Amino acid sequence: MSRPERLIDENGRRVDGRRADELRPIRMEVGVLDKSDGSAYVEFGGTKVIAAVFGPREAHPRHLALPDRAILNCRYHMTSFSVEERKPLGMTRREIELSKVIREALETVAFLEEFPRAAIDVYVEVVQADGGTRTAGLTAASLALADAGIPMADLIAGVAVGKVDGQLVLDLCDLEDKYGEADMPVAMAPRFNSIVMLQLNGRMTVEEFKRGLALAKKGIDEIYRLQREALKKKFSKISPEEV
Amino acid sequence: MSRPERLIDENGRRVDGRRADELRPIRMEVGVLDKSDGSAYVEFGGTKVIAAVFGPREAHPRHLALPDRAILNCRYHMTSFSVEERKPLGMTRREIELSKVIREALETVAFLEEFPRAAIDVYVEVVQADGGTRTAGLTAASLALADAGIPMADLIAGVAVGKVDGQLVLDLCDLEDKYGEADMPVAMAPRFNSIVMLQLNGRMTVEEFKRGLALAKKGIDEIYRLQREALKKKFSKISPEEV
Amino acid sequence: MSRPERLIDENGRRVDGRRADELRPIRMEVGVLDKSDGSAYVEFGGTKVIAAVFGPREAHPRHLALPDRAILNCRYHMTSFSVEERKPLGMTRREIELSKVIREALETVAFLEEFPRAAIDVYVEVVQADGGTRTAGLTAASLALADAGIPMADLIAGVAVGKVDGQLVLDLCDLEDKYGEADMPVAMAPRFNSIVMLQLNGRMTVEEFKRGLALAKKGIDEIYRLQREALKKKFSKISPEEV
Amino acid sequence: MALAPKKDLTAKIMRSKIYSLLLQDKRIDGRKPTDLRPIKIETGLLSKAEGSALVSMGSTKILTGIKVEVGVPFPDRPDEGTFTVNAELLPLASASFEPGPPDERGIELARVVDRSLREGRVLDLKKLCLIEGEKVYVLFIDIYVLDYDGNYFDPSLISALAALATAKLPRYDVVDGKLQKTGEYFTPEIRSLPFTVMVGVIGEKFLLDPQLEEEKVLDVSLVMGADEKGNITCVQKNSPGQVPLELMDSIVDIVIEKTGEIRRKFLQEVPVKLAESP
Amino acid sequence: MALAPKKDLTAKIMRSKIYSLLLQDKRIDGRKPTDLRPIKIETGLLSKAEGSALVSMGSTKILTGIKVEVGVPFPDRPDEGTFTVNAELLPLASASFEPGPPDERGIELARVVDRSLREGRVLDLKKLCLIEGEKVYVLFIDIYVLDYDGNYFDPSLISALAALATAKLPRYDVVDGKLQKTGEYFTPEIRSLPFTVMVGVIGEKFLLDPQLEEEKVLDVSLVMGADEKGNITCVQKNSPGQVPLELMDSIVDIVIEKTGEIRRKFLQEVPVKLAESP
Amino acid sequence: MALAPKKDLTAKIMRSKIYSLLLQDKRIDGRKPTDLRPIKIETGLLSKAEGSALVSMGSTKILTGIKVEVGVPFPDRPDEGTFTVNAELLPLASASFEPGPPDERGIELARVVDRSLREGRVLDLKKLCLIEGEKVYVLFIDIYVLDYDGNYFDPSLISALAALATAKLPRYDVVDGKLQKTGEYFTPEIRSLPFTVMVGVIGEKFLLDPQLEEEKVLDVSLVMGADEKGNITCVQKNSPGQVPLELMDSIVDIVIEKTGEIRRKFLQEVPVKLAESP
Repeated sequence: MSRPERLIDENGRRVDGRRADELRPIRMEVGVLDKSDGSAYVEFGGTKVIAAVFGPREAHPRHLALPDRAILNCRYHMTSFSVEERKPLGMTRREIELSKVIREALETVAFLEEFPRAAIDVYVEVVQADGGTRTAGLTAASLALADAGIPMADLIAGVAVGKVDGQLVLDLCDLEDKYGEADMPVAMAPRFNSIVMLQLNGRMTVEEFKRGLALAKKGIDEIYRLQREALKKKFSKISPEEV
Repeated sequence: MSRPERLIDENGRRVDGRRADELRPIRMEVGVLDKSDGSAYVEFGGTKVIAAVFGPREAHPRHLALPDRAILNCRYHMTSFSVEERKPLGMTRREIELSKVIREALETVAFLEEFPRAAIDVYVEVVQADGGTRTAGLTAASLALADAGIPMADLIAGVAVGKVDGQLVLDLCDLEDKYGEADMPVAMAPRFNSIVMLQLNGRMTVEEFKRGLALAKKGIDEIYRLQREALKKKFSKISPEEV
Repeated sequence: MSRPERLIDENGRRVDGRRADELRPIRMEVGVLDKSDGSAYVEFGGTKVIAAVFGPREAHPRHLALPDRAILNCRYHMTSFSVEERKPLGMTRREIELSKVIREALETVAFLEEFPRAAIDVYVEVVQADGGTRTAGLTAASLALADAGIPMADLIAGVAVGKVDGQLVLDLCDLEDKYGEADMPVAMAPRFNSIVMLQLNGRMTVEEFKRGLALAKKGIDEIYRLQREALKKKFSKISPEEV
Repeated sequence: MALAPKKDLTAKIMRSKIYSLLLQDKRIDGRKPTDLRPIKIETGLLSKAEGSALVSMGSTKILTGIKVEVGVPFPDRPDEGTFTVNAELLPLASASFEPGPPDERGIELARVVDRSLREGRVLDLKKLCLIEGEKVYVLFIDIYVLDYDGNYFDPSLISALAALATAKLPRYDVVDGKLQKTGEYFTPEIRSLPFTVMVGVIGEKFLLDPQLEEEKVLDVSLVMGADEKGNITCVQKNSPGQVPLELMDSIVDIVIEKTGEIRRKFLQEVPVKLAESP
Repeated sequence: MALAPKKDLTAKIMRSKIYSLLLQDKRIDGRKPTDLRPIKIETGLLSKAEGSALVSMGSTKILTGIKVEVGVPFPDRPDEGTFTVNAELLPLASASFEPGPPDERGIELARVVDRSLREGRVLDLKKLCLIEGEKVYVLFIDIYVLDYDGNYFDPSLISALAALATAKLPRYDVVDGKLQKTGEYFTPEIRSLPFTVMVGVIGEKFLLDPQLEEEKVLDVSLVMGADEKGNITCVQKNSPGQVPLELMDSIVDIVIEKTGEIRRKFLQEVPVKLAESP
Repeated sequence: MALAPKKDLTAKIMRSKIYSLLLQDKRIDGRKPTDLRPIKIETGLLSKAEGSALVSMGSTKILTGIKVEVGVPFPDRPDEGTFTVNAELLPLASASFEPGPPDERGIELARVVDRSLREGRVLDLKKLCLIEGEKVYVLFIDIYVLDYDGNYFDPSLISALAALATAKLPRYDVVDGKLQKTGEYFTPEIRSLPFTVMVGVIGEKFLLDPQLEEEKVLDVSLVMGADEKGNITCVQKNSPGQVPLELMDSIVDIVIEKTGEIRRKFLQEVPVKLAESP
């Protein structure tokens, strides 16, 4: 994967033909796995992630249990073949950091107080990485939590905004992430108009940063709509007799 | 150790002079260690293994204990100098797999229900590896369990059969294992006429496989006889006053 | 750092100008850290160490707790840049061994029986290593224990003696340690006239060994005096109102 | 250290139910004892892997990807490429899988698949040599269990074979002793298609391809495999318990039959031309 | 595996106390909400490290050392030196830090500092190349938290920059393709001085540079950084909780102001001549 | 992290029994305080190890094996072979040993033996050089504790020395800068035979070579060693507790005497010709 001469052409089109504020084709499906309590598959262009949730279950070892709420564990992990160069087995430092920021985003909306002494496990598996894996992963994880029936104050939707050839763009792909000037993953709880994940890789002016947040918000509103649709689709599949 | 021109000569003799269905010289001794609850030393030609048993003891950490029976832990391990190329310290993937199959064989005959909430530890140490270490190790481990006074439905005896220069042979040595076409470790509980360990490394026809099992059975009957002799020898050493 | 032609010159002076029985400039300060229960900084020439103590606290996991006394944990650790060649992250075998001998020295004087079921954690961090880090570390650790208010039968003072160009010297620096014939770290509980740490790296005659212990004792008496001064200085800072 | 797994107490009731059905040649999901679950094979789903396959066998789902690098051969096989097999029982596949490095089950799975590929001589490793003694293709065959409803062995091997059979390896030219990508790709030749069937024994009866509820109550299980010539290429007793010796003949025969059934399915779904077998 | 940390129960009382003070523009230690704690910077304390700095921000103390080796460049950057950042939350700094390999907090700290240095383009890595494609300077920037009274982010970055700005790297001559030390030393050019400020949010209020008692009761916190040109060089939401979107504008503005304040302090204390920025 | 071991409560009764006997110059197994247990040395038992020895001291049994490889020398010692010592306290030796990587006890044992061999200058490492700066013999001396009835130090060193003294190293010819095995073997020259004696102190009394029941109740213990010239080659206080300074003179003297006794036994059992000492 080498750097194209230009990341945005004379018509304002990006390497994959998108406009600056355009999301990639998004696919979401809830309940894709059988043996977890909740699961979801999310695709943002070439980025493909699966998330699964187990619990609430008894927390063990016992001394980790909290008297007033559930603990939420989270692992963000990539398959070895999800990236250009084979990722070594085991957790990289990057995966450990992203597990932390994803967990901290999810804790924000899940009603953990409803399950004292319990644990909830969230697993995000990146099957293919083409930019924005942590935001796609978080988007999938929040669907999986909903699928598992964990009560939540809101869904979480996330997307990366970036700066590419001096221009702000929405939903970076891998090429833009690698050769662009900045990558800023943003996730929000739309109902609260609040940020639940925010990181920056690169540099932006203050003005770009502020516009970037607004651009992210635009994408997030659309993703949020798709999430609710995907959930509806899942639950409409369940016939009345089953309920 | 390079490949000999032929693994079986014109008289049907193998690299160490044996006939196809002949075991190597076998030595067994029960109670060779002082500080374990049971132990045994087993030699099949150049293959030398020691096994030791500790327990039943209280299982810890507690949450691993089972209400209705003892857990049986097993570690198969090789010394660094037991093989041609120095084995790195720590457990290899092969050692972890063999620990599992040996444990699953032993669980089959030990009356674990007699010791609820307890743990029994079995350690197999390969001092020198010359083919058939897992079957020799399992043979030794079952003697060590008996020596430790763990009640057992039967002893376990094991031996490898293999295919070498197109011919089935009993009790493979290292050279035959390395340059032969197949290595099939087999262990049985002779009293039940049942298989408790079975693996295959290589290829065999269906007919060879069936004949191989019969050949293994022949060797196992002899090994089983030697096991009982070794146990008798150990316990006859204890003078009546001690009992 | 290459070997100087001579480690002791014609006037009996060492590479840093000291006489054979002379300590390096020593600096001690008690209570240098805010968030630990006790701490101390000790400098022997270029050797700089910090020690901190936490506890007594509840021991966990619970099954490690002792019914009749506190357990004392100890970690001796070096920063990556404390030595000539960058020390890899993680504990080396040397650090693990020294953690053991330092802990065993401290256990000797701390009244652990006063805190049944508790744990006390001692951390020694070598910031710069210029010879005698374990004895400086132990000297600092005993000050930190005192600072934490752990009752002790005595302070512990330590220093290395060595053999350099055939001569016994006190308080080895790095160059002498590396190119000398022997390095013998010694620590004592002066009030009991007893040895609490003793190791040898190198060779000595019996007579040198005996003289070496006496030389160490001489240095230790001076270090012990400085320790008590440092403690006094710390506690004199606390105004009567605070007490 | 191998640790004996807990036996579910409620399993006893389920065992007697499954056994009673088995006496009537029935199973809890309507299958006959020797029926396999439906197999689905999808290949080429991923673009960053040189080969990939998603295989499901009932609800059990396996994703295998292959990454290719150029590396050095083993000293005793200077003219052969190499491959390694890893397997991860992902925690999202089952509450019984823990995050962390592969435990004994994951290692056993990887090694059983590895032996099947290696002893089944699936690949002509000599064709994966670039410069003898110096540069060879190194294949990483990484298996991920995504959803675990019993028997991860058989679909793992199917997915490894499907990923291999559809992999695209970059071609290299040797120019002045150095390697240069030509921009072209080739698919490794498959010389043999060994498959396995997991056999579960309850009492004196056996069933094939257990789903999870069955797997939990088996007295003992075996994984056995065979190639298109009827060679046994894999045997692994993979659980505690005793296999009555007198059952082995009929087990072997059904394994030959059922691996043939899997092979026909595989050849229908995966575009593979079997090379001449060694 | 990221594990949700316990929430101290007594924290609730402290939270309401801190929040009440904040409503009056006050804090428990007498600071204004946007006041930073006093910063002390000492450099060159250690002789075996090629660079070192001890930085305190209130009672939080950070020691950073730099070791330099000669190594090989990354294949895709053959003409650039490399650096890595590690951070250890030493157990002597806090009862909440455990001995052992860095946990998620230590890794996050290292990666946040690494990104600040890398994306802030602090070093001209091309000037750390010795022989293109073969030999480059490799810098190990190792951060140790010695005493933890809240906010280890800001002083860690300050200490990394101070250690870099005062480091002495050995010069080499290339003789017949081999490296020989000349016996001289040089200080790497610093092209940019990005700093961070940790922002804590309680309710609709925020405060800067929380000390530990404050940090424990924050609703949420952010680490944000900027360079001398007003570029945002670091953003990391580093705790659970929601940041109201409408707070972001004023947070960004105060971060620009306060990183400027840190920069002035830094330039007073540390002898650094800023090279022309890229 | 070094963890304080538990003290057996019933130990107190045993301690007073052992101490009372000691006051009468007696021990629980009939030995005098300065008696060692019987030592048995068997060498050359294993064929895949280049050297091996099984040593028992009472019921404590140690197996040491040596593997030899060709490797590169340390940069600062280009003309010397290298060796490393590892020790594993195998779990089959004692219920108090856990499976897993060596804990602090195993590491201490390895390092004490390593120092004895290294500082005792047992091997002439220059004779283990093949091509200066490039190829040297690399010896792995791996010690396994098989049965632990107290004092694993002394028999471990004996077994390491016996394995070294009877090892067979392959000879190499250097042909065109490459190594070729000649098919011949040689035994490394032994220049010195340092041995150790473990000393246990109870009250103001001491005993040598404690068996396990004694070891558990000692106030403190030391491992001390000496070579044939009366040099002290090893000192390691290896347990908690205080050694009264006034005991040291008599301890040193008995250590010189008893290591001599071990040396005579060793020279009887092991065919070793001491080379001229350095």
